[in-house]
Amino acid sequence: MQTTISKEPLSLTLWRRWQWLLWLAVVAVVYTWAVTGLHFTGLQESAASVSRSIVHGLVQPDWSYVYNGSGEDLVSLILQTLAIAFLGTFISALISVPFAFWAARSGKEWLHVRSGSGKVVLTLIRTFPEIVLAIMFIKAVGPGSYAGVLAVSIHSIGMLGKLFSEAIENMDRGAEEAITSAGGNGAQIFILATLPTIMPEFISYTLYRFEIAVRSASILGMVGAGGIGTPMIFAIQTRNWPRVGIILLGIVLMVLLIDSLSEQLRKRLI
Amino acid sequence: MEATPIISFKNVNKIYDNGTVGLKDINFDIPRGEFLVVVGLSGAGKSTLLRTINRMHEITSGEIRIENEPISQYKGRSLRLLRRKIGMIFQNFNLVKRSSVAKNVLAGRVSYYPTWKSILSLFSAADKQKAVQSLQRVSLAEKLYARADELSGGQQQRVAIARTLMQDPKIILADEPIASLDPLTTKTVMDILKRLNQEDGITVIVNLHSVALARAYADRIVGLRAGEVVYDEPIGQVTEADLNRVYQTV
Amino acid sequence: MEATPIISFKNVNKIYDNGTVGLKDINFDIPRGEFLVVVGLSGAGKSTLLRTINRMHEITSGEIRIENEPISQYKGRSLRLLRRKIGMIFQNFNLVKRSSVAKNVLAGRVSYYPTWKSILSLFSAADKQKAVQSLQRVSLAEKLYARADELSGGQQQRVAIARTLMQDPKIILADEPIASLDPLTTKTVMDILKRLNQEDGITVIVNLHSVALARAYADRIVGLRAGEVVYDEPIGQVTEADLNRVYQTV
Amino acid sequence: ACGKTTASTSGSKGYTPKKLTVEFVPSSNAGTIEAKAKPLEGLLKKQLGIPVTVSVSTDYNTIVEAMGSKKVDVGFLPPDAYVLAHKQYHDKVLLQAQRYGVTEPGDKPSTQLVNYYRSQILVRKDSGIKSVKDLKGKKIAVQDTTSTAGWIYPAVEMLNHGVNINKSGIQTVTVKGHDQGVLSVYNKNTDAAFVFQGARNLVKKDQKDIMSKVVPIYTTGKIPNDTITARGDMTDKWQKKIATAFKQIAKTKEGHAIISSVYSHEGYTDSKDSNFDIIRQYDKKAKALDK
Amino acid sequence: MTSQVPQRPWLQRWHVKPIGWTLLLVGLLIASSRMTGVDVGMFFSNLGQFTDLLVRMSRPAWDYLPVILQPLYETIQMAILGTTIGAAFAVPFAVLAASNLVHNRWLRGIIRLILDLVRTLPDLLLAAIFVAIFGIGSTAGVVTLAIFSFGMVSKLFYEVIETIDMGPLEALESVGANKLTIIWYAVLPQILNQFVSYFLYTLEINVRASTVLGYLGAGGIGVFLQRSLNQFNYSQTAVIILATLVVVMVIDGISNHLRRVLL
Ligand SMILES: Nc1ncnc2c1ncn2[C@@H]1O[C@H](COP(=O)(O)OP(=O)(O)OP(=O)(O)O)[C@@H](O)[C@H]1O
Ligand SMILES: Nc1ncnc2c1ncn2[C@@H]1O[C@H](COP(=O)(O)OP(=O)(O)OP(=O)(O)O)[C@@H](O)[C@H]1O
Ligand SMILES: [Mg+2]
Ligand SMILES: [Mg+2]
Repeated sequence: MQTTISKEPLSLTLWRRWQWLLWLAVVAVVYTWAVTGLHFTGLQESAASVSRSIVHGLVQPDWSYVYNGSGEDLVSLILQTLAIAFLGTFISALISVPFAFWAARSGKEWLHVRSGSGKVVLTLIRTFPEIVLAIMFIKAVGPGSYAGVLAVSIHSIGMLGKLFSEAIENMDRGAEEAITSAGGNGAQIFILATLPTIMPEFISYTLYRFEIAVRSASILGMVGAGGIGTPMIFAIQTRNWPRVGIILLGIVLMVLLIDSLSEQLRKRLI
Repeated sequence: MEATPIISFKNVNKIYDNGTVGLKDINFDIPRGEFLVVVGLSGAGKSTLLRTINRMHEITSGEIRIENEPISQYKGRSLRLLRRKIGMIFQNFNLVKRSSVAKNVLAGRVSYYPTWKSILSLFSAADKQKAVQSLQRVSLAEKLYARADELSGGQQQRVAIARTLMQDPKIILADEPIASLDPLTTKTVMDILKRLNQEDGITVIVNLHSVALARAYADRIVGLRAGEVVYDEPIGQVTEADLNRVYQTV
Repeated sequence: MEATPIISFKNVNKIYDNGTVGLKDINFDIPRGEFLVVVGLSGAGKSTLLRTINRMHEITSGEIRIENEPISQYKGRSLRLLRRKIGMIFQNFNLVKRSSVAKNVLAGRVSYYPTWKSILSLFSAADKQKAVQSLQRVSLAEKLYARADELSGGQQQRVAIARTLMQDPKIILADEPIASLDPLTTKTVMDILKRLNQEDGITVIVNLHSVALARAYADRIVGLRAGEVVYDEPIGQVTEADLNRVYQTV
Repeated sequence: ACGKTTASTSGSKGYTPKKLTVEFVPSSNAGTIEAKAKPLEGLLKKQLGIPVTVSVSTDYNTIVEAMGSKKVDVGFLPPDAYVLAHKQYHDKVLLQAQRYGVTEPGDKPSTQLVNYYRSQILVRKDSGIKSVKDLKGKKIAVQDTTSTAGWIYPAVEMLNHGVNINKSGIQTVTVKGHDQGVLSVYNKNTDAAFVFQGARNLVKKDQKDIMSKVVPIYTTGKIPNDTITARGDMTDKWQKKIATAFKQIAKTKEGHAIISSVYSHEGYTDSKDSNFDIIRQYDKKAKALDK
Repeated sequence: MTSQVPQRPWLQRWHVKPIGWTLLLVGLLIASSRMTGVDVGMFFSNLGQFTDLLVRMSRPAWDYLPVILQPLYETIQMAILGTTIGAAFAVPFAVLAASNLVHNRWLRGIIRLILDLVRTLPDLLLAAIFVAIFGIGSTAGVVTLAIFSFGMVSKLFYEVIETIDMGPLEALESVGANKLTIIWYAVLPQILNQFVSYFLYTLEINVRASTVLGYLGAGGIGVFLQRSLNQFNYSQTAVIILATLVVVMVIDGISNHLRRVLL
């Protein structure tokens, strides 16, 4: 049993070891930069009493806010938030499909110009702050939840388009090949093979995005684009912790409910 | 019958974009109605060979003729008509898993319909009838309304064959149609292919790993190694030693 | 040698949680040093049988004894020690694809080390030596530092065998180790198993689909159907007709 | 849903609302605010006889932009926002809010209604800082540079006292919200803070001893209170009508209760654009601070 | 040729399910359009107003760039630290929440409940609370991002763990290895590259989130975004957005590259 191993794989390991160290060095530099660059504030002298009043407020929520028939209570605003997220995500899912095919890399194209440009556009949409979008839409349609719907539907394209395009890139091309080899044309391939194959993933990603939209629809409230966000910000700014508590409770319940519902849906549809 | 071969390869070469040689100077004819088995190690170029026949892959040089027409000139509609007469069966079935068996089988018929009709699934009653018959030929009519992902591997492969039958193909290409099937199902699938070959006179070309199966079903065996034909004999003259040549590692 | 069997099944039944009968009243002994092949249709219970031997599956009733000890009593550390002496080879190799061959092979030795040592990869020089030797036995030493997913199927299966060898097993269980390998690689793998059986006296139990292979390598063939032993003969007495019984559909 | 606002605008005759949209942003010196719109909707509707929608935002940019695009007819704007809105879209101030004045010590409300507020420089009582001059080389919590009470007024008046906040070795820390300014002094994170007069009340619930520990050393001149501003193209008749409506509301018992509890407005008084020239002057001086 | 053709099931013949789903969807769409006052015509008739801001942003004030570099760095630094801390805490929780590794349903259930609760907390609220506790500045931002990342990453992580190939685990189990060794040898190598890519994905989200967090005083580029909006200085807004875009694209690029390298 002779046990010499050829030199070549050994030298390869050496390079790998160096490479590893290099990465480690890069990571170390990045973290050093991150830690030393920030000025940390420690716990405040007031932290204890502030925390105490926050906790106190959170455990004694302002129940009177739950429902009072004025249309500006927790229940109505949460429903409004849901409606904004639902419509916004739905519209976004529709618009995202062409974007996704634009940005999906396919083997054939030249230098990935098409998919590359699609990806940049999607990134730009994702990076465009929701708040600025909301302002733009408020300018167009006035303050209120309609502007919120539009802001959510445009903003979500960034993420949905990206997820969709990745799904397209990774999808099993088998069914498409089968229709091609049966003599189908482009539209037939798309409708009979591509769409049915990709649909479950599209739906699943849309539900996922809906969950996120529900959670972040509160941001829109900051600029008056509707939903539970406005009262939340006001309550925080005036340190009305019992009010914050009940709103938080409402959001938590809503999101948990949505999560479990969409989990069920996902199982049912896929 | 000997008159003109249904498929003929002339100096065919295929080099992939990354430089891999897929096929190297392939020259042979396939007469109408033959049951040809292609054997070879993994990576030998079997799939490549099959896929050049219906232009799923383009060749780099040389010429492939089907029914005496060079296929490289086809485009668009005429290419689709070419593909229509060549059925293809895949190792992993390539069904739309979430659609019903009926829908999958009818999909084989799309090239006979204008786009809008096929997209709206407006298939004629006659074709629906034909779908049932195709499924009956593979003994699977009772699964007509089942979803494709509810079927076992062997059943899925039979659905794929039924889909191919919908095309009324003159040629069937089968790329390792029985890998990952158990011996019993393997036999069923190979028997169906043999029957199509004998009863309907369809020319069948099958890629196989198993030499035993090749000997049991083929009229003729072609061996590939590294993209080259290293062996080409009618079944009567096949010997163990010859086949081992195919399986030599390079 | 005939004294006590290394493995013995007594009235073993296995019913899965969902009610599927996996094994039904299994009774047989496996003498030390045997090369046993289990054949049967898909779903017959071959995998289930194999996996009860190293307690990857629990049986519902009956008793399995290894070296005359009932295995149902083992727990925790003693169970791990039992498993250490039983090597298992899987159809799909079960390598960690993204780790190196060396790491995969050494993983076979972990049960000889305390946790912290194995996590820090502090293997002794002797064991590293042993890993190289194990790879040499499957003619793969040159791939020591390759990543597992860079290897071909047959090479991966050989790595899996080398990993098993690291355990110094007394028994090797192989669950369809050659499905989806080409004929040449199949032969390599089966030959290695046979050599381990003959040179090291390891008891080998292999599940196979192919009757031809079973006849070529086995000392004895056991046929399963629907969880029951329908056939159990030493290799000398195997007939075609018998085997067909195994492959009858129910 | 907001009516045909664009259709009814015709030339110099001006815009006559068929349906009024009002948007509200809380002023920075309000102690309590609620995100409530409906009560005011009812009150205004009764006064004006046309449908009214009221919405709330925490950010005045949206109101100004929406007024610019004629999607909002009337906005509650803080003074600095009004100045910008006037400059960009020629929006017109109708009224200014009135609140009770603030008296020291202890930031107690006075009995007098005023249409201005002031800004303060707060320090810890035990810090030894007694005057603006002592602030040299110290650390000051300020609001964003667009904030009237939290930056512009105190910074400009400090310069009037000979201390340039950008040059005298002073370190500024931008904080968010006047409550944070108060707390940062209380917690000794900063030596001083610019806040509106009365900001200590914000944290009184959380820090009972705030009034005794943190004290003002300087109080600025008058800053005009929040405005009620109308679109520039609205007819004079309607401008008057709306102004009267708000004043009426503030006088009724029910109306007063609402505007006081929701917006912490106690009444409204007429206003004109020149009231805000003072803000424009301060803005100009504040810009010059950097140079 | 005589095998039986089945009857089409009743549900399928009348397309009950698709029609039911469609009706439900349309119903929800109508209800929520009512509630939010959607008016398609108005949007298109006011498209000019919508693009007005885009036009004003189309001339970025490049001289503003030096001003925002420092806060941009701060944003990146906060995002890096917040994501790292969050992800580090997420790993053990993810392992405990994965159904293929932990068979104790109670333990798993409790861990998942905690993770779900954390995930529901809006980042705005977290930021506000931590600003109240830590005061204005990076600490509040880092802690907010850490908790936010923890909630998000832990779920992504345990979902990845649940999809790993169980084969190698079985192989190690059959070798006689204990739990920790199995996780180290068979689980970690399989999920490492997905972990890295989810980490970077979260980092990217955090960089974007800080444009909002700045509104509440959690530091970073958001402060400047709000300032530019408050001054109606959209050419500065444009610079901020473009600078953030560059950062996001760099992270995206690194992520794509690493995924390819680690694959
Ligand atoms: N799209 C491609 N791009 C580059 N090289 C390819 C491509 N497809 C196949 N190859 C290479 O071409 C050669 C022939 O591949 P082919 O798939 O025809 O082999 P095969 O005989 O079908 O093997 P198997 O039995 O594994 O299916 C192989 O070396 C393969 O790696
Ligand atoms: N975890 C499980 N739960 C329930 N039923 C199972 C489970 N595993 C296997 N079965 C069922 O038990 C029976 C025996 O399965 P087993 O995997 O042992 O078959 P096999 O002979 O190995 O088949 P194959 O050749 O397909 O691997 C089958 O009917 C199978 O569906
Ligand atoms: Mg192939
Ligand atoms: Mg099995």
